[in-house]
Amino acid sequence: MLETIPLSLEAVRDIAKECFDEGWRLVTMSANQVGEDSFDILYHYDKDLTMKHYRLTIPKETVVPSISPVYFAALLVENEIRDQFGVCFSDIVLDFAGALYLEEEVRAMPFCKVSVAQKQC
Amino acid sequence: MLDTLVFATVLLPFLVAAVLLVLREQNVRKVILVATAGVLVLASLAMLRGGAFILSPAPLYDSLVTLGDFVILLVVLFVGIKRRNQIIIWLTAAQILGLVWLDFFMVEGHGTTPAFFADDLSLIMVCIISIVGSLIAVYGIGYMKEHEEHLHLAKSKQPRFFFFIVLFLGAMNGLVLANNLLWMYFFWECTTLCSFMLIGHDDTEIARKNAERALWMNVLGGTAFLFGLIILQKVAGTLSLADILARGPEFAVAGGAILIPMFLLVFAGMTKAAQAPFQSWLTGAMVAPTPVSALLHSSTMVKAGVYIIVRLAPIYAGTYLSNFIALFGAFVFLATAALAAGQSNGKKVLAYSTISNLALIIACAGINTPAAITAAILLIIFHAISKALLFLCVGAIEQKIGSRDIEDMRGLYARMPRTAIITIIGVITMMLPPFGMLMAKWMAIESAQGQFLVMIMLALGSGLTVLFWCRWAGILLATPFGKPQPEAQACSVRLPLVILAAMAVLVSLASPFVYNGLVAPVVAMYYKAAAYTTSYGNFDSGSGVFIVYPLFVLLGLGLYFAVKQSRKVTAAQISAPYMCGEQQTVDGKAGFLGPLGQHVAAASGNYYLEQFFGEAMLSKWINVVALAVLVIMLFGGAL
Amino acid sequence: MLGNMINKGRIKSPWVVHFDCGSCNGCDIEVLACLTPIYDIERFGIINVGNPKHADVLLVTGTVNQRNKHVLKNIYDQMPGPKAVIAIGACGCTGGVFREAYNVVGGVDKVIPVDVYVPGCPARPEAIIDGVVAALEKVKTLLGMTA
Amino acid sequence: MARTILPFGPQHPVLPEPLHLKLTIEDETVVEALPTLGYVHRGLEKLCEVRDFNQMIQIVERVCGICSCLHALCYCEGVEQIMGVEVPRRAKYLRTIWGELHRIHSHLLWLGLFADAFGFESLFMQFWRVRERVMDIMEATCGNRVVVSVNVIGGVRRDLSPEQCQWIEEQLAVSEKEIKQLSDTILSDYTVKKRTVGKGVLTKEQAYQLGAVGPMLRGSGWAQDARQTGYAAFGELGFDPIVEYDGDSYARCAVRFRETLQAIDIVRLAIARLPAGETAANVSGAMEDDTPKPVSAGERRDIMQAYNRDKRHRLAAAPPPNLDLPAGLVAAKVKGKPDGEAVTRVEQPRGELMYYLKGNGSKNMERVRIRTPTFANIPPLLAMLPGCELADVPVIVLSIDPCISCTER
Amino acid sequence: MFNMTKNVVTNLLTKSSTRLYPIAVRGHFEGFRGTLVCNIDECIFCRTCMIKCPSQCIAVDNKAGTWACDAMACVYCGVCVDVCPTSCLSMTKEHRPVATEQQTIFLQGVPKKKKKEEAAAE
Amino acid sequence: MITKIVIAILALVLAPIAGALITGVDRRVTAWLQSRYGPPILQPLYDVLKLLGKEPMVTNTWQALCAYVYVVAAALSVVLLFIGSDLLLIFFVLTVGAVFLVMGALASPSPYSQVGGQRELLQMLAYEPLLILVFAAIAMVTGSFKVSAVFELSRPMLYDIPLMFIVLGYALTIKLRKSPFDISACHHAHQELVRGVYTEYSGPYLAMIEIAHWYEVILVLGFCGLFWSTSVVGMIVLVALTYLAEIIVDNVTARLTWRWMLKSAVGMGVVLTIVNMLWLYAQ
Ligand code: SF4
Ligand code: SF4
Ligand code: SF4
Ligand code: SF4
Ligand code: SF4
Ligand code: SF4
Ligand code: SF4
Ligand code: SF4
Repeated sequence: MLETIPLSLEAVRDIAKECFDEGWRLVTMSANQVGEDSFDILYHYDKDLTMKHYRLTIPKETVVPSISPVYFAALLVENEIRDQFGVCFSDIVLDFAGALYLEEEVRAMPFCKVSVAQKQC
Repeated sequence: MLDTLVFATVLLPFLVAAVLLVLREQNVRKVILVATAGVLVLASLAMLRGGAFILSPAPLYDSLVTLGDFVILLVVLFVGIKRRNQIIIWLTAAQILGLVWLDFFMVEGHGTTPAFFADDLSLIMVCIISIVGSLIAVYGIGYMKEHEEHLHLAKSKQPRFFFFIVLFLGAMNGLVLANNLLWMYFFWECTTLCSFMLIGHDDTEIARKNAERALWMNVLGGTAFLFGLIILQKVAGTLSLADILARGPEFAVAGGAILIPMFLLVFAGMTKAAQAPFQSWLTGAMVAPTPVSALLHSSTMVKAGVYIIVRLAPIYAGTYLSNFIALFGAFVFLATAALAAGQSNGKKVLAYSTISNLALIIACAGINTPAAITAAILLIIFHAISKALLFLCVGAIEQKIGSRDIEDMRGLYARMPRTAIITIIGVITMMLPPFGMLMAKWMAIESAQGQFLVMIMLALGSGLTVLFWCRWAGILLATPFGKPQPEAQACSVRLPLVILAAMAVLVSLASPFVYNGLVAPVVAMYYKAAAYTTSYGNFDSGSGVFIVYPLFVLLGLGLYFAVKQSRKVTAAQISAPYMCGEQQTVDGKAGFLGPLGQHVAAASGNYYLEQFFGEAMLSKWINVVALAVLVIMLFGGAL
Repeated sequence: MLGNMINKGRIKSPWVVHFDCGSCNGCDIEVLACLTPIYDIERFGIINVGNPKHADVLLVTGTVNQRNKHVLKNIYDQMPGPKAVIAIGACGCTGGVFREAYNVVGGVDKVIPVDVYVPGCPARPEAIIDGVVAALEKVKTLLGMTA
Repeated sequence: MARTILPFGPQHPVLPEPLHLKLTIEDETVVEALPTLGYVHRGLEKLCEVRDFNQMIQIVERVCGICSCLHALCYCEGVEQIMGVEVPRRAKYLRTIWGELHRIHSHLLWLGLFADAFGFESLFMQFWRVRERVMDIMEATCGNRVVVSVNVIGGVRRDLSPEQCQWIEEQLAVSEKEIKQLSDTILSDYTVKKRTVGKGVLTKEQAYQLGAVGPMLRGSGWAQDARQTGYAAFGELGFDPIVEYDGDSYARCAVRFRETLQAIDIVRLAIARLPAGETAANVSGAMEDDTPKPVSAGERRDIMQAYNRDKRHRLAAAPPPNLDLPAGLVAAKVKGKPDGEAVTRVEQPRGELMYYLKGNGSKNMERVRIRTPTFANIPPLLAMLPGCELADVPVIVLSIDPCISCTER
Repeated sequence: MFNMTKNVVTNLLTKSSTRLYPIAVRGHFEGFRGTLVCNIDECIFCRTCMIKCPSQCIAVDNKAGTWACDAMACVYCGVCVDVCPTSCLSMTKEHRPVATEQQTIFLQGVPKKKKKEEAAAE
Repeated sequence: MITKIVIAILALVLAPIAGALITGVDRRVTAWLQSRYGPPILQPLYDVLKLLGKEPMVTNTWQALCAYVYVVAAALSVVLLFIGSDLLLIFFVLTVGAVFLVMGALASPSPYSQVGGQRELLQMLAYEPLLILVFAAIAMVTGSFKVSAVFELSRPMLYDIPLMFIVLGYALTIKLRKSPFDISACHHAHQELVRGVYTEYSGPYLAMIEIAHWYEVILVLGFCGLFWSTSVVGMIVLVALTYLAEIIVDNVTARLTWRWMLKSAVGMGVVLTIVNMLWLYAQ
């Protein structure tokens, strides 16, 4: 089974920085809806082919600090999560504002079973 | 009759200029200007019909000219002192001393040398100056009105402006008609002063700076001119141009000594023709109102420079000097064509292309075969017309769109259809057959056959020429489909444009006649042989043939057919440009749907190849090389 | 006479433009394979011109999605007539396995008229050649030419 | 200086796949490149809610047709991990063989497209000609040229007969020779080097920090390859990544070229050591006894030398060889429904692929999350483009071996 | 420079590798998943294929005794063939022919229910 | 005079047909070099016929005009060559066509054809001087720029100016847009510029351009032929070998960039010319 390390909202950036400094690479982030109205966001880091996974659980409509200023590569996945789950990230280096993949026709955050107001944050 | 004609072309402008200076009334000025232009045109044509002549005016004029010389030099000295420009001060001082020495101690029997002499070359020059120059002056009426409106001037400076313009024409006519080289010197200095005043006309910081630069460079040329005369007087014992030309072969045999004054005179010509390393005064002159640049570039000033070089060509024919002049000309041709290729400022492109073409003329003079001299003279004619046309077009465009940058002229056809088409005609007459410029270039290249280094540079240079002209012409047409807005333009602006455009085409069409009637005689006179025979309007030199009429007819028919075909295009056949499937036209502007669903207007820019043709970097090297060639040219003889 | 020759030219020179309209690459690489030595569709005068303005036949692979549907239409519109469209692969024909995905509009015929459907996942190069031949047959009948 | 603004894609002849870049250039030097994605986004991860976990294999294979097999492999390994299924050794070897065959075809395909990106059409043709042989192997052994559909949960759907194995070896020997003939051109031709050396340089630090994977990472000097984690049979076969150090397009090309040859060797090795036994986990199926033993260097060398035969075959319109199909396939029988989470990684031709799977005990997966290699390589691409020449844009874009369909799923 | 010359000259001097399809048809390998065929007589309308098909393109109606497949949506994965209990589904080697319009394979069989009904009737 | 007119008309009619066939052979040989079967020899003709029958589509009127001027100029230059006119003149007429082609490309507000136009200008910048130098060298040997003078030579020019033949080959590669110089537009589709200068020309206008291209092929091959003017067989062999070499080079090189092209064309052209001229002087 997957070993994950719990992560709090405040620590997202700090942990990212810490990992960056220790030479961990960001593999990606995975979002998933849990229960009625909260999301899991997993941060997968890798160093020399060993992985560690942080799990951030947030209620819907939380704004998560972006780690793209630390890991530039996070910009794509954060935009993707914004597209698909409507989770907003603050300070993404290149923000597609929910239009990375999606056109107006499907702006309803397809991966959410709950409805999240598409807010312009 | 002859007196009257010379009076009309040389003195009349001086007098009219004086009237214009004091006149404040707009409309009268207009009338006077147009009338003068008419008189100049008619007089020059009449003179052309009359043919070669020699004329000595009353001795009084000799004294007047001497007086004029000193007045000009003192004015220049004054300017030099006021601006604290050491170069101007010292050079002018040297000139004053030299002139005193020459006028009062060397030349005996003032007035025995006829002041004026004209052969077909001079007459061609007079025609160019009078016709093209007058058209520019007329264009100036409409242009300056709008120019001053743009600048919101409280007090019109037009009287001063037209004073110098008209004076300029007179001085140029005098220059090309002069036989006595002292007279020529006077007119030479006149043009220097006029150009200084005109460049500085707008009296901005930059205008003053550039005017000053033009002044010192030309004063340098003037000094060379003067000292050339001094040595010439010493070596040949005469300052009569006709004499010297007649004795040309004899000098050539004698070799040596004559080449030093020749070099100095040619050098003076090079400064006047803004050859590297002195090109910066001409590009700097662009700050002046457009008629000034047009005048400087096409029919006056710089043409004076090449005139003297071509004029003297028979004398130094076959010498090492001649070879070096060819080399120098070819180099500057190539170098300034490269500089032109690196420019997006329309006027600068024109400026560098002028220098480049002048250099080609100089190279032809240096090659110094009958064919080359033919090429040189034809270049002078066709360049004057087409270049004046282009300048006037850019001026008109600039007043309308507020920019002289080529990039801003993209799609000009939509806004100024007539001017755009005329500009394209100008460009095409500059670079494509069957028009005169190209025919002359053809002659130049064919005559350069034996000199491979010259040849290589000419070949590279003409490639560059096509580069910068073609992209300019092309983008003027970059418009969406549809009827362009009709274009309003002052009559005094439109007429010169139309006339010059017609001339550019018609004179080319008449090139066999121009050649037979005007050019061949001069060449035959000095070189004992004409370069080309013309049959059915084809130029044939034995080593090459240029067919004029069949080309005109076939390409003309082709164009007609093409126009007919293009007329068939209907709005239904118009599609947006290819944009990788994201094309989107918003407000009639082609573009595409870009990132984040935003409309992006497609933009394109020409390549100015900063890396190869960057002005700052390239100029430095060009100046060094040009200077080196000049120095070798000077000392080469001594070795 | 000229008309006949032009018609002959039409049959002999179908230039194609290939648009990957959200394909999984499976069909794309088979389209590309058609150009290569083993299949060499240049035998039929086919060139992959890459520019709709020069093309006669549009080869579409993949599912149409919300973002590329207007691109598909744009490309089709920029092809001067007469023109044909060939939908390649299950995706191009109907949307294939992805029909029910949220961003998928469906097959190519949801946006532009399709002349030939080439089934398969991916369609084999041979099938793509068949498709082009079928399109030409269709053109032939339209032009009233008998084979 | 005058600027030109170009739309680059989505339909563009050098981009076989739709990606849009808004390029701003000055005298042909790119000063800005802004991407638009989403032209291939289908949203197939979400299909797990309407397709059961077995059907999802076919769906994830079509994330991208080029290395479909590895997607399925990664997915199946994940589900097997969640369900605790042990895959028979023969199946592991077969997965390795097909996986590496995919790598060969993908790299050959890429080498051709790369050649095309710098206008070397005949080289493109030659690589693709060689590639057809691999496609034939695929068709003969899996039943399809591109999307092979051999992986199932618990093993594989097809087996290799001895005759097939021998034929594969023969085919690969010819391919290898043909590929080596092209090495002279792709790796040392003057014009090719002129277009690739020093183009799109990614320094060692950049490559690491921007999260580059696969040949991008290895071309910049990092010896990292997910095959080192030992999935499928790599744990037994052993594996040394191929590394180049210059970080430019040429280095990436060299990595891929050498990997192609390496993959051929891996296939040979795997065929040589192919264990007998079941091809799919079966409730009744007893595991055979031979315990894994790693390959020695000597063994690897011997196997490689044995196949350097000198034969030149041309493919012709002659019918394909009639190869015996293996008889008596056992269908996978795996009981239960996945419940739990797993992260699996495999090395695709383009780099490391990661699946995050979550099952909830029903026949539908709760979440299938795919992190594909190109997804990781796009940020480095964006960092490489500014400052390059317009003519180098296709070379640099291609040098990451972009697979937009997998990026966007 | 010109390292490719040897290769292209060899190509020029040897036979081209093009298969002249469709003039010469090479045929497909044994086991190629070409066209899905259903032997409707054997079909028992159990709907397993319909349920397992990843493309959801089979529609079986056990009451009416029909078996239909959207041929344009089928991805030729062969899953249905693997799962069919009566082996009435199979794949031929030839790829499915192209069509100028959407195609559905529609087969009418004899609904097996009848047996039950018959039994009930007895 | 009459014979000249007859020759002119023959050239006008036969040149494009010959050009089309040569282009067809070119495509076929290219296919063989790539181990492909290749299109029919008449393929270029089919292509043009088809294009003529396409619906016209342009971005603005000027393009149509420019396409026609291009073809007229190209035809005229071939005619001039065949009536033995002046080499430089032929070259200048050829330039008319090239200039109009570029103007047409620049007249379209499409960035691809704009960039193509700019690059085409750079290509012209690279090959024009080379051609002038070659002609000058020919004039050195024959003493005249007239084509007819070449045929009065007693031995092939190739003996005297072999290096200039290489220079000509270089210019030819650029002019025919063969790899490595298919920079402004390329015959194969896969270029970053789509079709460069040709991007916005389509249908009948593209057909015109193709026809003009046939004329140009004949023209440049005619230039090549001049180097073995003493016998028809020699001429044909030389032209055929040159063209084959051209096709092979096309197939064994990658496309290079215009920066490289400018530097190498000018550098190599000038050096070879100087060497050859020195050699000629030394003789
Ligand atoms: S919209 Fe603003 S706040 Fe919201 S995620 Fe983007 S950058 Fe952050
Ligand atoms: S039909 Fe199959 S191979 Fe083709 S694009 Fe669709 S999924 Fe890919
Ligand atoms: S990386 Fe690319 S080739 Fe591989 S599976 Fe993904 S999309 Fe396909
Ligand atoms: S690399 Fe990507 S874009 Fe290129 S052919 Fe393969 S799948 Fe298509
Ligand atoms: S086959 Fe099995 S899983 Fe499918 S419906 Fe029947 S009982 Fe249910
Ligand atoms: S009938 Fe068509 S739409 Fe319905 S399930 Fe079958 S394939 Fe899908
Ligand atoms: S082959 Fe696959 S897609 Fe086609 S019907 Fe069978 S299961 Fe469905
Ligand atoms: S699985 Fe076989 S028997 Fe059952 S419905 Fe399908 S075809 Fe008929």
